[in-house]
Amino acid sequence: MARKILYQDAINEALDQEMARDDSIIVMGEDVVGGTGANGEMDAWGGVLGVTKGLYGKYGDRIMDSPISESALVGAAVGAAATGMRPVCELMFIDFMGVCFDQIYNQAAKFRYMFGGKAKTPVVIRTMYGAGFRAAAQHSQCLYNIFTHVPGLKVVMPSSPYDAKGLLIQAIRDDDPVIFCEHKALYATEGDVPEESYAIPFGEANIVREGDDVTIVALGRMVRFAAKAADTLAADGIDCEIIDPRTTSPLDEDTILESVENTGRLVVVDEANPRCSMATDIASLVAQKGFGYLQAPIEMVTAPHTPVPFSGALEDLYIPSPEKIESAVRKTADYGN
Amino acid sequence: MARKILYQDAINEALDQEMARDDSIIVMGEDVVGGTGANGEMDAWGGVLGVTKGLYGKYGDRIMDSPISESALVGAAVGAAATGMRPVCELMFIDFMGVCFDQIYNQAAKFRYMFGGKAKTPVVIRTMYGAGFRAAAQHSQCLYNIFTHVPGLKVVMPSSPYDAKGLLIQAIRDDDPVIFCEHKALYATEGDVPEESYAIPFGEANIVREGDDVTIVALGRMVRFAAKAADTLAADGIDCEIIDPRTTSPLDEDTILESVENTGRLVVVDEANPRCSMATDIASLVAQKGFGYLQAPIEMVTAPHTPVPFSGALEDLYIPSPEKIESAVRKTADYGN
Amino acid sequence: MAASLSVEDLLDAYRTMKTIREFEERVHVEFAKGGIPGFVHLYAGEEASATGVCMNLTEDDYIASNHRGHGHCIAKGVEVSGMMAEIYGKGSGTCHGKGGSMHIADLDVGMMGANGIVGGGPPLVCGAALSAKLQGKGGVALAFFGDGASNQGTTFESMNLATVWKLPVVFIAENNGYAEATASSWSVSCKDISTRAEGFGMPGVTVDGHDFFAVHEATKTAVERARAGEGPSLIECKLDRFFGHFEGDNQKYRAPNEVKTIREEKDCIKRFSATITADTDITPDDLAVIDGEVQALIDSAVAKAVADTEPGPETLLTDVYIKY
Amino acid sequence: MAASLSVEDLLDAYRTMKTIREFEERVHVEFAKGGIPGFVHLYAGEEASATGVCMNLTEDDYIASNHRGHGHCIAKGVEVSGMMAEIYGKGSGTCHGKGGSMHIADLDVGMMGANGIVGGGPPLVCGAALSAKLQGKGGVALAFFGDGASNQGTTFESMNLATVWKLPVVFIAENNGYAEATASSWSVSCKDISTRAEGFGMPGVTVDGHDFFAVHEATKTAVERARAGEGPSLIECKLDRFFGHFEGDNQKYRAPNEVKTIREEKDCIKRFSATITADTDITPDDLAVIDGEVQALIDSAVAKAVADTEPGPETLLTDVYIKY
Ligand SMILES: Cc1ncc(C[n+]2csc(CCOP(=O)(O)OP(=O)(O)O)c2C)c(N)n1
Ligand SMILES: Cc1ncc(C[n+]2csc(CCOP(=O)(O)OP(=O)(O)O)c2C)c(N)n1
Ligand SMILES: [Mg+2]
Ligand SMILES: [Mg+2]
Repeated sequence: MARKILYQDAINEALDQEMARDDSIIVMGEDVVGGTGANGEMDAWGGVLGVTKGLYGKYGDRIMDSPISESALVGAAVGAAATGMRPVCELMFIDFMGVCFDQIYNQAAKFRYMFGGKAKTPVVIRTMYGAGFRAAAQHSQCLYNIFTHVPGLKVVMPSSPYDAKGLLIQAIRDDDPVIFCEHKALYATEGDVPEESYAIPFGEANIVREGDDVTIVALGRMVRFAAKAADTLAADGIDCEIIDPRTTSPLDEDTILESVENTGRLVVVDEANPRCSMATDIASLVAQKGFGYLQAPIEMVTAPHTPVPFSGALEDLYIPSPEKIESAVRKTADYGN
Repeated sequence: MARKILYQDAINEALDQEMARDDSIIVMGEDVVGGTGANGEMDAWGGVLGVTKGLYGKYGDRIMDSPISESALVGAAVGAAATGMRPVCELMFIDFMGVCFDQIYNQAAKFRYMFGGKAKTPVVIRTMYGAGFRAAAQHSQCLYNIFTHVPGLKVVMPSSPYDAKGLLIQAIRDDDPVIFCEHKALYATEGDVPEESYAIPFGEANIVREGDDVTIVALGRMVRFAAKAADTLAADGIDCEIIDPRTTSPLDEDTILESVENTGRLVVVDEANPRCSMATDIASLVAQKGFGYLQAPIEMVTAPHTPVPFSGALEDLYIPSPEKIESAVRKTADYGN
Repeated sequence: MAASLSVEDLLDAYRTMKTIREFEERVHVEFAKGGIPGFVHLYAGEEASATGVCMNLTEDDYIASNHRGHGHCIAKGVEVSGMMAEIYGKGSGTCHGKGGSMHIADLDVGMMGANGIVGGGPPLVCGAALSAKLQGKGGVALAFFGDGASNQGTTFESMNLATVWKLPVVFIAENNGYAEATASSWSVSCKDISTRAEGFGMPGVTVDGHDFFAVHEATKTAVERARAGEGPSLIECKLDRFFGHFEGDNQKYRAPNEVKTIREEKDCIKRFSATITADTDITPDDLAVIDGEVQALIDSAVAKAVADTEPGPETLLTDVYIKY
Repeated sequence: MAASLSVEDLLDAYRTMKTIREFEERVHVEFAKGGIPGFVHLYAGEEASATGVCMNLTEDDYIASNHRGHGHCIAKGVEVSGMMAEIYGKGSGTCHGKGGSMHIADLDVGMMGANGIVGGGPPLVCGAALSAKLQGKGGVALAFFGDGASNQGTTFESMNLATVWKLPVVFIAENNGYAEATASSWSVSCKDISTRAEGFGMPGVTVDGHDFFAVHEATKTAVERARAGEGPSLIECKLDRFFGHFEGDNQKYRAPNEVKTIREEKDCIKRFSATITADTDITPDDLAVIDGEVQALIDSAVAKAVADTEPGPETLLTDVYIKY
């Protein structure tokens, strides 16, 4: 595993390897090629941040630009999936789900159930989420919690280049609709990624760090922040176990419950707004099924109940920080002592 | 309070009294009048289930039918609210939010924050939710949890005719965007409603029944189911306290926490799908801020993680029942005994 | 007109229209008796549209339908007993009772689903058409939608996308004068829905939707264009529904004798029967035989549906995912 | 052309266009230096559109804008220092640093907001127009949107609704040839966006968006129609942007000399200056005076913005609700 590549290149590689393997895989989205119909180069963009760059050269018409019509675009991906293709559709920013949500939760997610098991809709919707880019309230949201609420969808949140590749390959091979959430602030992070193809099964959490004092469940970019906090805390003798669920739907409940059984203390870190969120979801899971293990109140570290502010000073305050995680861990570790 | 009227008539009366009071209040939606442009009668429908019936005769052009264009309709309500009117916009079924969600969460909900406090958007979106009508997967959803997740929105869920009137009047007078969720299976329920106008403040839970053994927090139609369960349980000597938050955003945390402080046991009843829901939200609130009070695991009674089935037999199994609430209460009451 | 189709085709068309009509008239009666749950939207009166359109299609072509889907299903070949059982919410239903009237689908015969969301279908057929295009076998995909749905953003976007991606799609706007209780003459901002085609770079035509032959002919042209890789078309069928928006609708928004007049003067089946008995060797007796068979089919479908049991409780939790 | 406007109006128009141009050119420079955070979309090259349109409006009229909103804001009268500070994310910004470039709004001058959602504005102006209509004071509301946004369902729905409700709306489609890196000649399924007007029952016209007078004239007609209660109109302005989609765009999708040629041959300000100095008593010196004033204004706006502080931490939690 010596090769290090970027999170965004891991995504590109997953797409590339899967498209090479299976002709029924197609990629579609706004400017996923870039330059269609224009006077300059094709593949001028390869996605707004360059994630799909180079695929056009290899796969030609199997990667398609779209007009700005997300309902038609996503609906077309869903319809193509229901009729034999395996589309990977890019919804540029997760913030834009509001103009095409129907095709996701009322159509793709419900076909199989409503149709009595007769449909198969293997669509992947890749989308970029998260704060940190000074992109303000309409380009910085998390919103994965909304998709997690919806039965029929699977929701994936890779936190590292390794996971990004393996989870995307699984998403593409998976026969159910998958919302694949890529954190924009992780694109430029580097990590070990094998060159060969591999799939990471859904619903299997990653124990990122082992520890006996406090369990931290963290999602997406927050896994890195939790790791930072854990480093600091370790110096003070507090050993954190960090669990990255990797997929919020399905959720690996067992790994979380087993860890809390051992530590007795839980901090959940979710970059999203706090209400009806994964923070509350995991906290309530443990309050119900792991109550007997708990030795302290569950702590939740989340964004506040506000839109994402533009100003850098405010946005930095908005995002859960390693420091906030650290202090939540200390609070729960101190409880009862 | 001798007069008894239906939940749907309470809503109609709230609209009527407020429209009479304030000319800036307008009502808009698909067939909220019914008959526009046609050869028969105007006010032929007054809403798909007759809730707005009669308002056209009194207020004429202040109640408007709309083409089936929910993004434009809801967006127009939002735009009118931002420019001096107080629109009450009907989104016929909450299930249709997927075609207009952007105008709600990216526009209405965020204006004030994004614009540095310079906007006021007093829009009310009335919408019908819930299962029980054999209306299948796309006309039976709850989805209020999704709105609750969004900062900038207020979310209201009247469980009785009395609350329906008082909360809708408050919603209309409120200066923030409000999602007003009406349970279709409650429309025909009857209750005491004063004739005069009154407003019920948001964020104040209603203690529907007092009791010392177990706290039940229930929402919307589930309040009635919880009451049924409590009656049965009372016969067995288990005294339930039933709390109806009435608004999920803002949420009256104090009333819930005080109750659990007294009972030590909590059951949350939410008709919605379980993941990232009000069930998890309230459970996690107590697991964090009321941990010391808890004498038993928190129980959650919700719909399963499935779409709503059509068949009556399945739908009845889908909806949380008084029996399921009863058994959850028994489970928590028995814990440790 | 009738001449361009074989006698067999014409009898098939008659059978399809009649099956739809009897199906709907019967559901209307059974609903009133209280046997059928939920929201039910009947297609009676509009049979020439579904039938005239779908006769141009094979099992490999796809259609997406809307809430008023029974006619589209029957015309596309969904099995009638399964449909009836589905509408009753029974285990032997097309969707095992989990979908109901608004969600009947059978992908095996190219029926992508009725749809409870107005405007839900047009994006989906763009996808089916994309599959067809990439698979290169000449398949086409059609969306049926109403005058109401013609104002939904999803429909417009789909028309644009279909042209931009040059997809083998045909858009069938069934303008029955109303979206629920609202008149299309008011809610549609141009005279004919087909006027909109030009803004989306495709041919558009309005036909009399009571006239099977007009519908069939227009669709034939559009389907041929699509199969030839020349892109999408829009067809508006102007027609009328015999019943209310849904069962239980008081229909006060209609003029007092409106439905009576429509039934008397614009019945597409009467008109079709008159034409084919006049222009071909088909006799009223030939049609009566079919009528009897259709009647028997519907009787048996209702009897089976009524006798069937509801789906078992274990199915509440199945088929949410293929694997979870 | 120039004759129908007073010298004062013409000088005002010049000042507005020049202010937009200098503002954008300066933001481009400052962004490259690293001083400005986030996504920034510049309007340089399109000044004749915002200016020609907004000169027909009063403070009581509303506009909704899009992500490329600086020009619309300036033309509608939003104060320039506040805008610059907002783009820098500072406390004295129009939105106290909480909105940024994509969310500048000032309802007091009728500016309903730039918008980060393509197609977000058209529904909103239907609402503002509804307010105007109900308040009966002759106000109008306009939406600026791009060729890309012209394919968004929300835009189509709004055009239909505006006609159906007979709202005083003007839709301004700014077709600058691209949506991000995608050509409008490909993504828009008809030749001119204005072709779509007919399908929505409104007049539609395409004008040369580099020509202030053409834009002004077309808008005048549309605004008068709207004020008279005759309903909405659609105007397409064909124009060009001088910079990339956003700052940082490599623009490889453009032909090598495309921008250079545009700057040389299609600069709306050069063209406007030439016309007014030829047709009226206005002299190059008059314009030079304005140039100097504009330069000073922008210099001072940047200086203030740079010197200003970021909003205080307590503001993170304020203005989510009026009361919660
Ligand atoms: C997005 C959405 N909005 C509203 C509805 C409610 N609704 C169901 S059918 C209907 C009218 C549809 O009219 P039209 O498209 O003309 O079809 P028709 O019923 O006339 O066949 C409406 C408004 C819905 N199901 N989905
Ligand atoms: C709903 C939505 N989809 C996609 C985007 C990303 N995006 C931002 S601007 C843009 C292009 C807009 O093109 P156009 O409307 O022509 O305006 P222009 O940038 O050319 O002024 C896109 C795709 C968005 N912000 N919102
Ligand atoms: Mg109709
Ligand atoms: Mg453009």
